[in-house]
Amino acid sequence: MSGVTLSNVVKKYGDVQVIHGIDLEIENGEFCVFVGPSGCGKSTLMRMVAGLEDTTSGAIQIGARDVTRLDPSQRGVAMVFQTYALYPHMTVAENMGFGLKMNGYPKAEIREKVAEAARILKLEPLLERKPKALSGGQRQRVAIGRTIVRGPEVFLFDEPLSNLDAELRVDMRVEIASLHKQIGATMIYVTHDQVEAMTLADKIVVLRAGRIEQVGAPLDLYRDPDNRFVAGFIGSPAMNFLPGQVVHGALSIAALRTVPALDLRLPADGTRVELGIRPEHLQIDADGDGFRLDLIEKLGGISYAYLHAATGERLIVATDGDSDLTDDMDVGITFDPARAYLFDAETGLRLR
Amino acid sequence: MSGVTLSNVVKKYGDVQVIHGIDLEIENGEFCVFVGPSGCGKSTLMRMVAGLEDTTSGAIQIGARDVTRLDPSQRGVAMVFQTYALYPHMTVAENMGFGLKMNGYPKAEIREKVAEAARILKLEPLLERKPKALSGGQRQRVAIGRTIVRGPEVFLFDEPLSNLDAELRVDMRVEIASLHKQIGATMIYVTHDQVEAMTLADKIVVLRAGRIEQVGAPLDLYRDPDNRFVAGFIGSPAMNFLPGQVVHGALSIAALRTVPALDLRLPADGTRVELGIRPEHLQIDADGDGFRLDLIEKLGGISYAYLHAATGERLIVATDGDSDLTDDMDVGITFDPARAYLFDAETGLRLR
Amino acid sequence: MQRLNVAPLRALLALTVALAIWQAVVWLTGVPRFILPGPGRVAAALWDNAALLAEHARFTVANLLTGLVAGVALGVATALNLALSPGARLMLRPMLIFAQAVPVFALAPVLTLWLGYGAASKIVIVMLVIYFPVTSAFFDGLIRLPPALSDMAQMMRATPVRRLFLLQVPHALPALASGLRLAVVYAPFAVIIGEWVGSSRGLGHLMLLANGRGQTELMFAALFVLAGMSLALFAALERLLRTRLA
Amino acid sequence: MQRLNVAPLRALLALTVALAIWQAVVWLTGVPRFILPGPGRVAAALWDNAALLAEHARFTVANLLTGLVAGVALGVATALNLALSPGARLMLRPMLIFAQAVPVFALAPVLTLWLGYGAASKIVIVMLVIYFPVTSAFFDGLIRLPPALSDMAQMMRATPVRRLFLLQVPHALPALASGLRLAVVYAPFAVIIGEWVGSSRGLGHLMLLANGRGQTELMFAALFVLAGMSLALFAALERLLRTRLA
Repeated sequence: MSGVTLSNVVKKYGDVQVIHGIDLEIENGEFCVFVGPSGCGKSTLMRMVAGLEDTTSGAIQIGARDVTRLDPSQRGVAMVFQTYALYPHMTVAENMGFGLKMNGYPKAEIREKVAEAARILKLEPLLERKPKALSGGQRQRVAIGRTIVRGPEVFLFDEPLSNLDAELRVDMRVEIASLHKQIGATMIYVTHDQVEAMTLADKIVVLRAGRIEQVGAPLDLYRDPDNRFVAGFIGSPAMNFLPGQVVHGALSIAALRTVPALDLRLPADGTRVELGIRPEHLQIDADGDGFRLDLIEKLGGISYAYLHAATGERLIVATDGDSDLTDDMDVGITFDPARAYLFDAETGLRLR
Repeated sequence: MSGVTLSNVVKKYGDVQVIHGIDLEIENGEFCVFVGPSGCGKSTLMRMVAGLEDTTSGAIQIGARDVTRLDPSQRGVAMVFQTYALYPHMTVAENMGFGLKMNGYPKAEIREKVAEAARILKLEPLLERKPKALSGGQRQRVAIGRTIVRGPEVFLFDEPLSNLDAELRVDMRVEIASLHKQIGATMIYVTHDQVEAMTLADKIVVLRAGRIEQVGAPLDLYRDPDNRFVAGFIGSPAMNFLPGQVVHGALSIAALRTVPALDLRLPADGTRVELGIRPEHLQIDADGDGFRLDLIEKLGGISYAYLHAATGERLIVATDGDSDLTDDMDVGITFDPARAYLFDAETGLRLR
Repeated sequence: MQRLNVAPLRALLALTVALAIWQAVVWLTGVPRFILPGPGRVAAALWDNAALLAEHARFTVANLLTGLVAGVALGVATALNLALSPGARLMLRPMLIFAQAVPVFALAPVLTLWLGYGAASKIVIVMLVIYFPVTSAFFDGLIRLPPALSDMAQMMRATPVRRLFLLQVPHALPALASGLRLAVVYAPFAVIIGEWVGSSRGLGHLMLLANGRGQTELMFAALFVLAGMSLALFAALERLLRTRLA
Repeated sequence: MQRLNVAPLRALLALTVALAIWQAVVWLTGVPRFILPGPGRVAAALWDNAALLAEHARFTVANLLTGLVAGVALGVATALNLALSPGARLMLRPMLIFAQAVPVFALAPVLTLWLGYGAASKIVIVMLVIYFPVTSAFFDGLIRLPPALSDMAQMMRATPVRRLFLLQVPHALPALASGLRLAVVYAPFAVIIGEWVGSSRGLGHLMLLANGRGQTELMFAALFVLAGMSLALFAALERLLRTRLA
């Protein structure tokens, strides 16, 4: 019973408000990812849950306890820092046992708990090493091990993979996912990388400028974004957007000669809109026109075509690896209207 | 007429040989990528072409000239360094013009050439800034601009994108590809990232431990690798390998109950082999067995399933974004035998 | 060492606090004036002996600045020469070890022996004390041009001399600045020690003289002039570095 | 400053080269022995005056080591106290600026005035000269614990005192080591200057005495004993740091 509840949580530094009244419910055992571009407040919000930043107003509950004013050590949380934050003069075992030692646990019990965490993370052969003798991935695992040892109600991860190289990042992502399955504790994870968010989260919280843009399961955000920001942020390569307008009750998109009918109620005439289509839902019509294929990147299993419209807009289209397209062709595009999205260009809100 | 030809090129540091007699032909105007894991000698080889490292034996030709013993400044090459190597006390314009200034060009001509390069790379508004006032991507563009200004016969790029973040890396990749199309000069590009190699190269040179493993067009390497190393190195996620043996003239793979017939001549009985299948050429059979689905990562447009066989091997399968697979299922796998590869487990060579 | 880079206002505040504590100590302990005179008495001594102090200070400052300029010039020239000649590092290293581990100050008596009790021995001790840190700091800066910048220069047909003046020198300026900061901290030490070891003029001489005659106020006054001189020198360098290197 | 960390063998080599150059200079220039005696004569003076040199050196070394230990202990204690009390930085800063920009050496005459011509004034000058760099370096190390390490400690219920001794002190040891290196370089300067300003014993006194009497060989011999002492002190510290901090 240790979900996390944020009620109208606000953070100000002097006169500058960086978190604008956030309400959020994280279920017990849930893997919740805060994602957003840098400066969106995701790290600040997590540090407020940890107690490392004061909460200006509002309340934070962990389980049934209001922890808003509690010291970090009394909140039942443990955190993995971006920089690992391992103590360089202590061995791996000492680092992992340090929290328990501070809390006055007997030595035998500390040793036992450290051994258990080391087993889970396959760190046994490294226990007597100093952090500087470890690789980046091993340090990361020790940092995670240190949190496991403390047996917290809530695990906090602050961009834990951002100092690892691409390959290791994928491995550690899988390892963290397995860990969550194994331990089943509530976890909050901060990242700017939407791929990490998509692959790890039960629930994604998309933040921008200190406000929640949308909360939901990964594929719900991918399939059913509430606004242009979420649509553009989730998914890789990013969704393509084509500007247009509602004219005489019909949709007019500058880059497209004809616009297939979308199954939604259009707003008033003159409303400026954007049509959004993901690269994987666009097809290239080699006999069509209106677009120029600048470059095709063939990755083997998949190819990406970089197009620009006669009207200037740029598009990316994902096609299969055996594509026989070549650079500098004139092409058209087609798409299934059921997989297109429409957004109000002013407010960014999705039109449904 | 400025291709690059390496003939039996060798590099030794004292008694340690790091480049073992490389022969390579790079056509005029070709975009050639040296790719391989760290320590494979790719950077050393490029620095030998540049003249920054002596060539122990063998010959390097640029166009019709033997440049093996020439000073770097006389080889008609210009290089983009991984660290950008911009002079911090000079403005962008001074950095770009420095090479010409050293060669005694008149000021007006330098200004003209710098302006031209700045136009190509959209650097005009930055010409009077110092490097420290630029973003990583802008610094990279200035470093490229500096090579363009010198109008070399051969452009050299030494992991130019490795200091940029993932998003910018994709943009700069596209920009470098466009640049090559626009200028049409011979380019040699060093990277450890096979995606960069696949998307940029006309010709990829895969290096390992100072030797060439394979040379070819990107999709040729992807579709028709000569050995297990190239097969595993090119393509993302990497190819899956399942060990087995030839028994009574038939293929026996430990993880698979039945092995579909491959269209190739099997080696002698008892030869240990590995079957290679790419993640995108495997399908999951939800009604089959022999494999356990540890984890499924749903990215929206695509999903990756992480499997392990009853016999212990780990596999990755790429499936579509709408997959209804879930963690911890027991599954089987199927694949088109025409898309499977077979390798000799001892030599790593492809069996055809 | 970073701390030194501070607004003059802060220094002034610190000085005021120190003066207040000093006055308080004098009042509270009733210490006799020949042991510790109060700030007021010292100020009076400063005023009364202004001409005497100025005369001695002129000698000290002249030697200090001459030695400083000569030491810096010699150090910069040495570093530039060493940077151009390969194998220089090997030569420089033992010199620097020797100079840093052995107190160059201790040569002061030898210098008075060689050069007499006049200005020359003071100027040379200042030069000697400054020469090594300036040479070492600047040379380090010159040869620590990042390898890629050096490779780049090689590809662009920059001759060693051009490379030195167009690339290495600009790159080494911050290192030279730290060398100069050390120099202006060391230089006043050096000149005063030179005077202590043997001189008939200068603030150091005046301090010992006043000390011997029990003129405690005058000794403190001389000490203050010396401190003011050091601070002024330091502030002048900081201003110079800010305008030239920023 | 990194250069100092060098194998003793290299230093010995440098010394040999220096001696050879010195002898060559004496031979080639025919400089009179009361100006520059050759290494052989200095060695003879060392041998002949061994007892005298040893007696004076004992006085100097005793004061040097006492002052060094006291100064380091006081500096470490101050830094620990400052690290525990918030707002300490603000207090420390003006003190350090003052101490670094004003030559603490210059207080030597004042100290002889207060404490007499005996051991006390020498010990105190060494303490004073060492105290500020040690305090400053160690305190800097203590408060520069990376923020994440500090956050981590806060999450683990580490009290300020435990945090200080279990995390900050280990983290500050390299900084303390640089402070100690400065200290052992400064300490011999300080003790000799203390003797020059006023003393009836010690190597510094002996140097001035020999200088005044024209016993040039003896002065050089004393200088060599002093240099040897400095080098030995430095080498001892390096050995200590290597075994304790590695």
